[in-house]
Amino acid sequence: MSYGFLVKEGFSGLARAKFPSFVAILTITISLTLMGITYLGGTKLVHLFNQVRSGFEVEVFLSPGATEYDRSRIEEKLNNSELVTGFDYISKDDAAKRFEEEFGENIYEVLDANPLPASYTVRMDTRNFDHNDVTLMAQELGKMQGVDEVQYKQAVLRLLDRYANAVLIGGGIILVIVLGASILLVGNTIKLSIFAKREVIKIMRLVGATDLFIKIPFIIEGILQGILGAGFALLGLYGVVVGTNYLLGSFLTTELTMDWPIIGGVITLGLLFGLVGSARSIRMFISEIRY
Amino acid sequence: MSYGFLVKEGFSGLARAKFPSFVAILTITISLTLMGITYLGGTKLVHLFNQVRSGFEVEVFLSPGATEYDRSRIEEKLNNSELVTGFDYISKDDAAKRFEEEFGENIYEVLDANPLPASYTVRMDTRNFDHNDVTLMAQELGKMQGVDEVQYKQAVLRLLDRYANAVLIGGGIILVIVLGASILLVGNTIKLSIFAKREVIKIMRLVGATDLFIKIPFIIEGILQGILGAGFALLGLYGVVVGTNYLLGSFLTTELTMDWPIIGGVITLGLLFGLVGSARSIRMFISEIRY
Amino acid sequence: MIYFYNVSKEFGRGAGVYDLNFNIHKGEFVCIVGPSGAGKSTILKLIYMDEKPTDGKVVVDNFDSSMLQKDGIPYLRRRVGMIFQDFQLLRDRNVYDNVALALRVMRVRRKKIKKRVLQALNSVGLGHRAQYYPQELSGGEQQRVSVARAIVKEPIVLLADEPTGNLDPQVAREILALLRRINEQGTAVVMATHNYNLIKNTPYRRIRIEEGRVVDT
Amino acid sequence: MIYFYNVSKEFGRGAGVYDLNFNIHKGEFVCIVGPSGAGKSTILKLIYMDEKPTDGKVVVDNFDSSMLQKDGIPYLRRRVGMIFQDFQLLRDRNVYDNVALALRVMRVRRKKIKKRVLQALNSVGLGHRAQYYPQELSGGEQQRVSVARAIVKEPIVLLADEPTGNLDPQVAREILALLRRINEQGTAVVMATHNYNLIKNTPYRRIRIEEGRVVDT
Ligand SMILES: Nc1ncnc2c1ncn2[C@@H]1O[C@H](COP(=O)(O)OP(=O)(O)OP(=O)(O)O)[C@@H](O)[C@H]1O
Ligand SMILES: Nc1ncnc2c1ncn2[C@@H]1O[C@H](COP(=O)(O)OP(=O)(O)OP(=O)(O)O)[C@@H](O)[C@H]1O
Ligand SMILES: [Mg+2]
Ligand SMILES: [Mg+2]
Repeated sequence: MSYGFLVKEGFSGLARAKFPSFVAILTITISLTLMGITYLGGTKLVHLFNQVRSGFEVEVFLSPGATEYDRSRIEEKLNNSELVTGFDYISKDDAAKRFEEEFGENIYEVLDANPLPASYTVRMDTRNFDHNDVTLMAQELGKMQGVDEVQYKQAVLRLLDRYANAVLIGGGIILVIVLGASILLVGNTIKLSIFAKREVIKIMRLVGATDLFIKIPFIIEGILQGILGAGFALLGLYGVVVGTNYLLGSFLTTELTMDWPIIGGVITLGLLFGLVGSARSIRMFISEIRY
Repeated sequence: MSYGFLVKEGFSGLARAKFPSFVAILTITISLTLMGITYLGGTKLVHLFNQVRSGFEVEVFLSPGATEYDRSRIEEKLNNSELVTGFDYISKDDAAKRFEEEFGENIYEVLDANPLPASYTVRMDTRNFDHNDVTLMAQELGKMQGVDEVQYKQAVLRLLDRYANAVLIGGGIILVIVLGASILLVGNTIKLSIFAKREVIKIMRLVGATDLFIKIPFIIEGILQGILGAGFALLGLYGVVVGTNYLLGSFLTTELTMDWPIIGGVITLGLLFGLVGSARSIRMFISEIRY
Repeated sequence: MIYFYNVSKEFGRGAGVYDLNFNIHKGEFVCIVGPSGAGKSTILKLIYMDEKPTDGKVVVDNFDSSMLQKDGIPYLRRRVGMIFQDFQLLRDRNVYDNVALALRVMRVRRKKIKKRVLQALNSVGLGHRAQYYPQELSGGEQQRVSVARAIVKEPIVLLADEPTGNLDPQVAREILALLRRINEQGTAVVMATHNYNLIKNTPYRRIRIEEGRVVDT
Repeated sequence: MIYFYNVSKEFGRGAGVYDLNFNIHKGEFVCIVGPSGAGKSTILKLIYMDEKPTDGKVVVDNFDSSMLQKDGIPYLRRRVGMIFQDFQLLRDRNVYDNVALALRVMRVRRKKIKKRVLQALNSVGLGHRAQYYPQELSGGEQQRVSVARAIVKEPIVLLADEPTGNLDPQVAREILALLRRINEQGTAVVMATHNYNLIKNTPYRRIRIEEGRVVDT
């Protein structure tokens, strides 16, 4: 049977209507690239926030007279807290070593005794907590036997806390807008590229083609446009990634990367755009063109 | 003469080729909306950064024995610094009042004497300086006669410093990408909507129309599309502004607003898109279609 | 095989065809004649259901215009060959593919398609133009492509709308002879024409239309 | 007024016209005859410079194909009326606007346009179809719109490509009479046709084309 013909029609549709196809592919490329950028930027920002929020450090300085028992009570408390993901004990000697590393001078040579207190560096995962939880924890620790002082960057914490949600919601809004805009644009450009061929549909009908027969090549063409668009979008995104890393590499702690989720996502979306866009458009037009 | 006819042709072109015109207008609308959002978001972010950076506060605590002379030396230094945009002197009494405001207790009732030190709250404009300048200034102040301690949020400062440029460059990249994508999309969609009428151009030529006569209605149509697109984009942006304020109002210190620059910018860009897009497209096509 | 029962088709602004009643039998050859704008093309359009009657009904084979759903129309059109007054060729493919399309929509096998298309093109004298695109052909050549596409599917009825309007008398006679041969093989032919000279010596039934009404049958 | 000097137009794949040499004088009425695919339309296209000769040159009025730049062509076409074999009507505007376009491109005044367009439509018997769109017209009616558009600009030459191919003998004779009247007012007419019957009793000069060559003039 002539299924081969339908597939060939789909391919040659691309070649025949070069310009409308080109515009459809371009639109898919641009839409997917913009969405990819939104996604990359958004995840990067969320990642940065989470990095800071999950590794939030609180320093618990011990008083000179802290006993083993005090320390075991403190560690017990740290172990039992949901907030705390880990902690390190920094003894007076460790602190002295760090001092030497940082300032290049042995503290024992400067002073007779070591005035640096022992401390705990506590890492807290603040992603699911707000700054009040941290403050509470810090206060509780501060009141414990053997604790001299608790230090943490309260300002940073409050800032993070405040904007983390804003970034998430804002990112979500932008993603929805870009997705919506893409769907509208791609759908309508594919429609326009089919519109340019309504003469073909009319004549096909006159010679006895069923609607299915007419539709299939358009859908195959749409899928091809989607795949090509996705391919170009991946190239574009790769360019953006390389460019951004080059320009912003010195500011950011981690580089942008093209990971598999984004590659898979772009290809899947491209396919969907092409398939759904062409299927919907052709269905719409075919019912408008007279039998 | 029939200049009126050409203008009428431009208007009726919109009505005749409803669907291609609709897609062109939609594309302009979406492009302008995305650019507007990028601009709004970008300026908002820059604004936020600048707000923080220009109002960066450093607290200079005076030692109990600071003399009038010490203070005048300190104030002289502050006045002479390019970094400093202003400062307030907070006397021991002012500090006590603040304590009462914040903690609800009169310090004189809690303690016999007022242990709170006098201080300067110094506002620095860090926009054109990096954190080393602030650190240097703080160190210099710290070493001055009568100064006990200088406190400031070094972490926040370093953070701002690091990301301010990243935000500017990143925003610039995104704006360029969105602008480039918009020009490509709008240009090609207008081309496609003219492409759908190449038959008209051919027949116009056969009956003796000059190229100028053929072009003018298309350009008028393009301008109309641009204006309509800009109008819808403004509506869309207004929706985004209202929606964002509603969703994010609690996180942000200032609301998004539709100010005149953005309204003017959208209308100007819409006009330019329509004018340049249609003029370029028709010029391209007219040379492709045979005489 | 084709039945018109009280058929009217009004086009809003006065023009149209009115109260048509006639039958065309299997294997018959009928000429529809009448002046420009009389309604000849409209009658043919009613047969291949491009237009639906505003009144009455048209029955073709076992397709009834008053019952037929949209998705039944393609099956009717596969049995009816149509030569259009304005050719209706696809500009984006060559002569061979234009003619082959009529068979491809019926899912005829590839090899068979090739044989039959070339045969049809040769019978209208266009074997040498298979690779041309419609816009590279003369008016008469385009008209003959339209003829080839109509006959290639071996229809049970052939509708020919002014099939010789763009042809010189020599080629026109050849095309008429071709239609006659097809008719002799059992295909009914309905031809709309104003070329009285061409048909004046033929014995075929004539249906005469004037201002949308049958005046002589 | 029209001069063909050793004109050839080859279409790559063999077809075309070769080595044409003839003149058509002011106010003359010339018929170009010949079988389908001979090259009649190509000759007309060479006159209104839709095709450029691959060899030799065509001179019309004072427009010379070997010298004429693209932006000169519109001015030539304003002086030449063209009736196209495939009508070339704009589907997106009605009959009135289709005909008026020929005057609008010349920036004729609005009032004058109205008068002349209605006059032209009446002379082809289509005054009552002014508000119709091309796709609402019969084949013959569309052809007559094409005629109206060609004569409305009062050209110095009228090129008519098969102007009666879709018309019944009665209307065809009327159109021929119209062309004759226009010719009598001093307009040269060049008509490509295969309708020997129509012209056999006319005294006009005939140029006979076969396979791209003039065989009789
Ligand atoms: N879609 C339509 N809308 C309005 N009027 C129409 C439509 N189609 C045809 N008509 C009118 O119906 C009449 C008959 O048209 P039809 O095409 O059947 O004529 P015809 O006999 O084929 O003429 P010709 O020999 O010129 O082709 C014409 O006057 C035409 O204007
Ligand atoms: N653009 C083109 N490319 C290739 N061949 C062409 C082109 N235009 C015309 N031809 C060929 O040139 C020949 C002459 O064409 P033309 O249209 O002049 O014929 P004609 O005499 O008008 O025929 P008819 O009476 O059928 O209209 C034809 O065989 C045609 O196929
Ligand atoms: Mg007809
Ligand atoms: Mg011809």
